[in-house]
Formats: sequence, C-alpha cells, structure tokens
Amino acid sequence: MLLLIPLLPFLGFLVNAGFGRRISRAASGAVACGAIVASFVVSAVAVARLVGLDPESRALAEAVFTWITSGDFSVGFTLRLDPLSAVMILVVTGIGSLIHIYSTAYMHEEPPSEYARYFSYLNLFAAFMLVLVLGSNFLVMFLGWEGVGLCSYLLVGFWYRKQSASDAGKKAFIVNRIGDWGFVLGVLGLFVRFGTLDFQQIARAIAPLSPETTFGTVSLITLLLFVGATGKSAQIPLYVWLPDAMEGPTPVSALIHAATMVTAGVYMIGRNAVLFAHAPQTLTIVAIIGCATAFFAGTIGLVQNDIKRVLAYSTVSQLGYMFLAMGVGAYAAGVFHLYTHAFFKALLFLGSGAVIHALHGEQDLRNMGGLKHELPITYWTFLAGAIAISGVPGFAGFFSKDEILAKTFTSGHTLLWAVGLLTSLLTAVYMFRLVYMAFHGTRRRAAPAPAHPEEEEPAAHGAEHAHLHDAPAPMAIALVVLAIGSVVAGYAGLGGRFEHFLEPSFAPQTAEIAADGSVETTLMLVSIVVAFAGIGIATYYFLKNTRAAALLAARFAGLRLLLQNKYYVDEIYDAALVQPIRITSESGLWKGVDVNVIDGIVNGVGRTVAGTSDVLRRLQTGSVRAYAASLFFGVVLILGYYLWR
Amino acid sequence: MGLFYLFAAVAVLASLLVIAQRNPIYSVLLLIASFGALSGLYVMLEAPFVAVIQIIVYAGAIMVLFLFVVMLLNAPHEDTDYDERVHPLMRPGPMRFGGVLAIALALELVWALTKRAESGRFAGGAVSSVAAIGRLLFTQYAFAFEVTSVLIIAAMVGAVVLARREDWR
Amino acid sequence: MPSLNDYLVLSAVLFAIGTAGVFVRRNLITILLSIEIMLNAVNLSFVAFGRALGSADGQIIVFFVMTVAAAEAAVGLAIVISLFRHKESLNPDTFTELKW
Amino acid sequence: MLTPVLIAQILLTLFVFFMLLNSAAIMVYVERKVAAFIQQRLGPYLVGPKGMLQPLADVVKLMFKEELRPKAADAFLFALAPIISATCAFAAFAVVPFGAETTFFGLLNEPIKLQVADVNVAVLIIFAIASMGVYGIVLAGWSSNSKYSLLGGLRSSAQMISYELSYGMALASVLLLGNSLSLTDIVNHQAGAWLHVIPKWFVFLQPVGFLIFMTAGIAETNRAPFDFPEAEQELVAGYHTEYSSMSFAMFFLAEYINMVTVSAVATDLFLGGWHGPLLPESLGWIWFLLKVAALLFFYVWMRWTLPRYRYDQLMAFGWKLLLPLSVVNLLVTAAGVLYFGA
Repeated sequence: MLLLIPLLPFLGFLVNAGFGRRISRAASGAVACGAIVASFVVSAVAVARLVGLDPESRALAEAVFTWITSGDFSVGFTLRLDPLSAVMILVVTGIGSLIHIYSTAYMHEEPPSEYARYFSYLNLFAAFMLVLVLGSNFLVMFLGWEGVGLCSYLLVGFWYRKQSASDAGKKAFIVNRIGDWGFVLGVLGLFVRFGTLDFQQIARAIAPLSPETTFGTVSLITLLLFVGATGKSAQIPLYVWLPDAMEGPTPVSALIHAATMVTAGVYMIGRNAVLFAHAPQTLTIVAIIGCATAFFAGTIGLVQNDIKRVLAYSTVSQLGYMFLAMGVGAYAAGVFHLYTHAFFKALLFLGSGAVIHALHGEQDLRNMGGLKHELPITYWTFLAGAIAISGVPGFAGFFSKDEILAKTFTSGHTLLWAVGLLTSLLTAVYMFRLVYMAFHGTRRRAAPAPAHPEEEEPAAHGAEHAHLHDAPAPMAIALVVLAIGSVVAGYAGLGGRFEHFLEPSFAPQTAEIAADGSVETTLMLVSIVVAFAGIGIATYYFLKNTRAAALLAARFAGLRLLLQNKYYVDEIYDAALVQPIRITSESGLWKGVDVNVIDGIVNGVGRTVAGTSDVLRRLQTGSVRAYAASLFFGVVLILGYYLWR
Repeated sequence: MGLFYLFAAVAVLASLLVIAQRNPIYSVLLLIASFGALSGLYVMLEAPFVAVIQIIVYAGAIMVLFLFVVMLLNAPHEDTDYDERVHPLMRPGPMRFGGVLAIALALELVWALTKRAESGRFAGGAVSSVAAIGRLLFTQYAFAFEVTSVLIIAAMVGAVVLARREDWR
Repeated sequence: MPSLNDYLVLSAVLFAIGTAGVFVRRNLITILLSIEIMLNAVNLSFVAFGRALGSADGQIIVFFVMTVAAAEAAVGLAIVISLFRHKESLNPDTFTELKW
Repeated sequence: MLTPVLIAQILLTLFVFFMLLNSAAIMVYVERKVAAFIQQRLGPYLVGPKGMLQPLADVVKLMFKEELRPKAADAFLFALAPIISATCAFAAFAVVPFGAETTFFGLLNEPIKLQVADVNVAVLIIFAIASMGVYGIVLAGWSSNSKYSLLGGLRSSAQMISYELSYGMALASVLLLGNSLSLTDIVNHQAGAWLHVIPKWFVFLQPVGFLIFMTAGIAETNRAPFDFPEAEQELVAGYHTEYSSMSFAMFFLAEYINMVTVSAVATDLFLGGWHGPLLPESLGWIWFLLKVAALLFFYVWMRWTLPRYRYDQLMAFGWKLLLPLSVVNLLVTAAGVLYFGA
C-alpha cells in the first residue's frame, strides 16, 4: 500500500514520458492529475489507518525489496509511514494535487508534447518527493533527495530555450550539488559511526548516549547533514539558487520551491531529531543560520520588484523560521510551520501565477496595480494568503509562527527571538507591499522598458490589458481550496494536538519546555502587535502615501541599492568561487593536467599496447597445429611437474 | 595374455601406420584394423556390447564416412607438398617438436602408470549384460541420452549446411 | 590375465600416437583420424576402469563418446569438404586466416 | 583335449562353410532356372541332367579365366576388396542358428547347438558384419580407378548405409518381442502355436516389420529391384566392372551368400526358425531349410518380376518412407510390449 503512494505518480510519469507525444493535452493532464489524486487518496487511507493505531506504536513499514547486501550490512528499499511522514505525504499529495489541477489551465498554451513533458516531470517529482519522505533509511531518502533535485533542475529549466531559465536550472543543480556533497559525507559518516543507515536503528543507537558537549563526531555528521539541508532548503550560504529558480513555471515554484522540495531539509532534521538533539553545537548553528536567513531574506524581499522573487525571498525567509524552530528543539513547531506554510505559500505563488497568467507573462510589480477589481477571485484568495503569512490572528501563519517564536523565547534564545520578531514585521511589510502594488491603486507602466530583456515566454507580448480574465476554473478551484486551507489549517495545532500527534516521530527527547501560560500570552500579544504594525507600515507607505516610500528610498539609497542587489551575494560568490574555479579549471586542469598528464597517460597506454601487440601478434600464426602444440607443451610440462614432485 | 599382446600389437602397429601412411585410404583402412583390435580387447574386458558397437558405429559408420570423403575429394596425391613427400620423422622444426611432445607425453603417462607398485588385477563381477547397460542408459543416464540425440540432430543439420554447395538454391 | 595397468599403458601409447599424428601430419583427414585414435585410446581406458570397478558406467561413457565422435566426424568432414572446395587443399596450414 | 563335442563343433563349422559355398552354386542354378521359367525359356539344360551341373561349369570357367587388373588400379586394395566382401558374407552366418540342440541321434553324449558360434549379442554381430560388408564394395569401386566402378561403389555404399537404418529398426522391433539379443532365444520364443493352429511366429505379430526387413534386406544385398551398384544399363557392371576370374567369383559368391544369410536371419527372426509342425525337434533343421528356400525363391522371383527403381527414387523410398515407417513400427511395438507385457 505504501509503495502505491510513490508508484502511482511514477506510473503517471511513465505514461506521459512514453506516450506524451501521441496523446492530447486533456489526456496527459488527466493522467497526471489522476495519478496524483489517486496517490492522495491512498495516502489519506494510509494515514487514516495510521491514526487508528495505538499512539505508542504509530508506524507502518513496508519492505519493498532488499537493495544492497554486503556482508552484514544491508539496506532495504523500505518505506515507513509515521506521523511525521504522514503530515508530509498529505502535504505533498494534497497540495500537489491542487497544483496539478491548477497547472492544467496554467500550461494550456503549451503545445501538447511540451504539456505532456511538463506533467511527466511534475509526476516524477511527486514520486521522488514521496520516496524522500517515506524512505525508512538514508539511502532511500537520498534517492528521493537526488530525484527531486533532478526534477527541480528539469522544471526550472523547463523553458530551456530561454537562456536565463536554463542557466537558473543549472545554478539550482550545481548549488544543490555542494549541499549534497555535505549530505553524502554526513551519510557516510553515519555509516562509519553506526554501521547502519536506518533511521530507527540510528535513533536507537544514539538514544542512550549523552549529548556531545564539545564538537565531536555526531556534531560533525549532523553539521554535514545540515550542509545538505542548506542546499536543498535554500539557507545561507546556499540559498542563492532559489530566487533564480523562479524562472520555472509558476506552479512549479509553488509546488517545488515553496511547498514541498525546499522543506526537505527541515523534514530531514525533523526525521533525525534524536540525532540532532545529541549535537547541541550543531543545533545552535542551525538556529543561528535559520534566523539569519529569515531576516536576511526578509530584508531583500522588501525591495524586490518581481512578484515571484518577492515570494521566493519570502520562502527563504519562512524556511529560515523553520530551521530556527529546529535549532531550538521545537521540531513539532517547525513541522507545523512547514505544514501551514505549504498552504499559504502555495496559495501566494498560485495567485501570483494567476496574475502573471492574466497579464500574459508580466511579472514586474511596477507594471501592475488595480487588479483588485479585474481579478476578484485572485485578489481575495491572495489576500487570505498574505494575511496568513503575516501572522494575523485566526489565520494559519499566526499559529505556527507564533509557536516558533514562543518556543524560541522560552528556550532562552532571546536574541534570536528578537530577530525573528523583527523578521515577522518585515514579512508583514513586504507581503502587503506586494498586495498593494499589485492589486490596489491604478495600473502602471513604471518599469524600465525591457522588464525582462530575454523574455520569451509564450504569449509574452502583452495584449494591452484591454480586458483581463480572472483565473479559469481549474486555477480558481485550486486557489479557493488553498485559501480555505490557509485560514483553517492552523486550527489543527490548537491545544498542542499537532505536536502531540508528531510526538512519536521525535519521541524520546522532545525537550519539555515549561509552558508558562502568562509568558505565552504575552508573546502572542507581541506577535499580533508586530503583525498589525507591519501591515500598517505597508499600508502607509505603499497605499496611502507612496511618495513617502519614494522619499524613504531616496534617503537610504545606498541601503536600497544594496538590498535590491541582494547584498551582492551572487557577485561575491562569482568573484570568490566561480571565477577562481573557472580559471583553475581552464588553464590548470584542462590545458595543463588533462592535455598533458591524462591524455599523455591514455596515449601512452595506447602506444604501449600497440607496440606490445605488434610483437605478440607474431605468435598468432593461424596454424592450428602450432596452437595445439603449445597447448600440449603445457600439458606435458604440468604433467611432468606433478610426476617429478 | 597372449591374446592381449596380439590385439595390443595390432592396435599399436595399425595406429602407427595410420599416421605413417601417405595415402588416406590406407590410413582409414588401417584405423579400421586398429578398431577391430580394440574391439577384441573390449571382448577380453567382458564388454561385448561396446565391442560390437565399436564395430557398428566406428568401423561401420564413421569410417565409411571418412572413406566417402576421401573418395569424394580424391586428392590424396595431388595435395602432397614437401612435407607430405618426406618421411614424417624427417620433417622440419615444429613437426618434429610435436612428435617429441607426443613421445614425451607417452613416456610421462607410462611413467605415471608404472610409478605405482600394485598392478591392479581385475576383480570378478564385470557388467557385460546388454540389458543392464540399457537399463542404466534409459534411467540414470536418460537425460544425457536425450541430449545426445539433440547433439546428433544438430551435427546432422550442421553437416548438411556446411557441406552443401554455395550454388545450392 | 592382463592387468588394469597393461590396458592403461596401451591406452597411453595409443593416445600418444594419436597426438603425434595430429602434429606430424599435414592432411586434415589424417588429422581427424588421429583424433579418432585419441578418442579410442580414452575409450579403452574407460572400459578398463569400468571393468576394474565392476561398473557399467565405463561402457556407458564409451557409448556417449562414440555418439559424440560420430557427430564430430560428420561436422568435421563437412568442414573439410567445404574447405577443400574453397582452397583445393587439405593442408591445415593453408587455412591460417579466419575468413577469405 | 579333443573331446567328441569339440570335434563335432569343428566338423559343424566346416560343414556350414561347405554348405554355404554349395548354396551359392545351387542358387546360381535356381536363379537361372526360375528366370527361364518366368521368361518362358528352358534355361541351362546341357551340362548334366537338366543342366544341374551348370554351376560347376561356371566355376571351372571362372577359374581358368585370366586374372586382369587395370594398370591404374591400387593393387593391394583391388585384391583386398573381394576378400572383404566374401569374408563378411561368410562371417555373418557364423552366429545364425539353424536347428535345435541335437546329439546327432545319440552320437554325442551331450547336445550341441546347430550353430557355429552362440553369442548373446548375435543380432548385433550380424548387424556389425553387415555394416562391414560395405567396405568390400566401396574399396572395389575406388581401387579399380574406373568411373563406373567408383559410381557403383559410391551408390552401393550410400544405399547400404541408408537401408541399414531401416534394417536395424526392423530388427529392434523383433528384439522387443523376443526380449533378447540372442537368435536362439528369439527362435525359442516362437515355439508353439496360438489355438493349436497358428504358429507363434513373429511374422504374425510383426507383418510390417517383416516387410521392412525383407525390403531392406534386398537393398542390403544389392539385389533387384535395388541392384544399382551393378545396374548394367548405366554402369556396365558397377563396382565389379574391372574384376574377372576368381576375384569376380568372390563378389558373386558374396552376393548369393548374403542372400542366404539374410533369408536365414529372417527365418530365425520372423518365421520361427526350426520350429514347425509334424517333424520332431531334432529334425527342425528341415523346416529351417524349407523356410530359407522359400525366401530365396521370393528373392529370385522379385528380381525377375520387378523393374529397377531410379536411384533418387530408391533414396527417397529409403529415407522418406521406409525409415519413418520402421520408426513408427518400432514405437507401436514398444507401446504394445508395454501394454500387453513382453
């Protein structure tokens, strides 16, 4: 049954990849959606069965086959469903289904073969993501981990004829390689240290040990694993690929780069909570990096003009929150935020996609405005998402974000709490800046003429906003369902139910933080105030008094430039890493080592073989009896030897 | 014992002459003589079945085939190059080497056999009944027997394909 | 009564004669005949061993050797015929190339 | 050492040898007379009463003819070939029993078998010697260095090898019924009668086998209508074109002795050997002689009645009809033996 969950989308992939050229758009869309929806149904049934189990032993395992056996080391292709992966598969298949449905409309202008290709990738992604979250050991997880990376690359570069898209795809892939290098090292370290790759066995092995007070083996391993997580989940210093990944189709951004794949790092840490709990040093680093990323990305998000990039930085920022939660040991809070975030961030992306779709590819906020009346469904659903992410009470984001901040504070990381709170403010500000710029006011054409010089998206030649169509039915359905989810998803966490459900997954060590009711209430109030303050600031500067915003921008022109250029991180990376590597590779490795040494060895081997053969071929006379004679000579010698002995 | 030496002498002499002959027809006939002697030895070993099928299969079928080919090609004398004209033992390098190897092999084998002191007299109780052999052949060795039939079919088809003329169609 | 060793020595001598035939003769047919001598030498030792062990297995193996020898002779001679058609020669050293 | 039994055995062997020679002579006379009868002629009538000494005259004539040998012939093989033929013909009869055990009316104190050699694999030996007979003809054909001879020899050996298979299959069917490889056992298996009327001969159980055996036997002995090795119109005289005098006589002898041998074997295998009504067991050999004579007459009758086949027809008949038929016959027999018990 568990196998069915990833298998169904995989079958969908096979169908679309194999016969995509021959079937109509409707057929390939139906296959893909059918596969993922069926997978969702199966997941739901599986989770229902899981919930029916005794809370103490809430897990379903299914050994599909033995993958590797070598000596007493054996890795099975085993799937395991426990509360944590239950949350994940529901998010992946549920939100995945909505995004598939949304895509049938969004991608409708693609030719049928491209359409099928898109859906085959999407299905493949779902399959790998499900393998990732269902895997019961590091190897299976790694299979999914790399698989989603591959799909991410394929989908970011989906419009591969566009230079920037294919570059972005490569960037995503290469940056992820750096992270994966750390991940693989971490996994190898685990194998060396514990002799197994199974999550359960590792957890059981490490549970009796006391946490490392100094930086030791476990800390090193977890740190390496965290390097992998920073790559996959776009944290400092490897977050740079995510904003560029917005070159992909918007539903892809929603599914892969907001709701699911990028949360893999968070999931991975949650999955190995016991392990990480034994490496407090690493956890501190995780918390700091998460918090820094959250703040850092939030500031960049403030000034971006591309609607999707704002959302991308917002995603990075929110992921930072999740890592902050993980770092302070609030695993359940982190996963809870992962879950709510999946709803509202997918919603925001899909909403932005609806806007882009309506404007025929326009992505620059400065060319929008006043869409509120023309795209009512999009507006209201988008607003719901924005409110949710900003942390307004009653909406999903409030519950989870507040939980994280509360846990951070109560675990004693006051500084981190302060930065998190500030980020929360920033979140509200940039989110509502986005809402106001896109939907309120009047339509503008303020952006520098070629907003996207290399723009080649289909039908990009804007049919001058004569009459804009709101989201067509499939998109509207997805938006509405997600909007409802963004509002109500948070209630799942009321009274610690969500946390309680997840408890078995993080079991033995979830630090019982003394829940001081009064502190919590105070913190909650602070959060609410901050959220509303952020919305207020945004309303003031971007709706009521846009001139003030311009003034502010002029006053802090340097800072603005710095932010707009994303702290020049890409440029720094280019100068510090990319160029030196390129120069070394080209003049040193290629022209020096490869041409002289490697080619020299290869050619030398060739020449040696040729020369030797030239001598040896004289032995091949073709005379059968000469061969027979040599054979018999050997027989006589061997027989003689044994007789002589 | 005398009979054994008679048959052995015939077998060895005939075999030697087989390889010393220049005319393949004589080689074939001498080989048949050698087979006849071996057949006699099989009778002495109380294996009359083997003795008879030695004659039927080897002398009656395989050697006829050889004779046929020799007659068909009819080229025993035309094909004599230098090596065929000189006596086998006078031939140059490799052949002499091969001959020496053969002699060395014989010496080694005889040495190996005489190294052991005991002479290995035959105990009583030979299986000479055709019925017993047949029973074994169709029970214990049934699979091998069937495989052999497949082998024969394959050889038959192979021989036909190989020997047919190019302009067969 | 000759002993087992007598038969085995005879078998060894015949085998060596066959071996020598393969080397010293330059006529494919004679070489095939020499191979038959070798097969028969082995057959003799099988039957002798079978007799010594009081078992029928030796004779049965000889039976199989004979069938295989028949198949070998048929295919071998067919090859000889087709080779002779190509090169008008029976000297094995004429055929030193893998194709023509 | 020379016990009466041994002496009797030696005498018996010599007697069989002598009688085989005689049978050839008699068959020559019979053949001529029957041919003449069929063709409404008189046949030999000058030498002796009713020409009965004609075979003797033939022998004398052959003996006094010049022994000719083609210049290009291979002398040794040319001389060897007829000897092989004749030897094989005589040798095959050695294992054929032609009467029940007898003491020669009390002359001996223990009975001996009317048979040169009693071997428990007699059937196989007959088969082996028959296959050796090919060599005489092949070598004769080749050593004569004449195209007629060569073609005759090749045809003959091909024919004999082809029909040997059906011959062997028919033999095997009888072996299944007789449950032995010894001809004596097989003959004794046919003693008695069903319902006191029908003798228990295998010919009644194996009618198809008998026909196959006789057909293949005729082909094996190179008799008409399968006499290709010596088809006069095509090959002058086939493999013995170049032979004359006594060497020719030997081929001639071999042909007739082979006929006798095949008939005798057929009698032993199918016609109950020396078993028959009226006569006592000790006089069984008379029955045997009568049966063989009948079969020999059949041979002669065939020769002068049927036209010769074409060579390709002969091969097609042998491989495509006779062999499959004999295989089917063998299978049916085996099934019958399994079902009814041996």
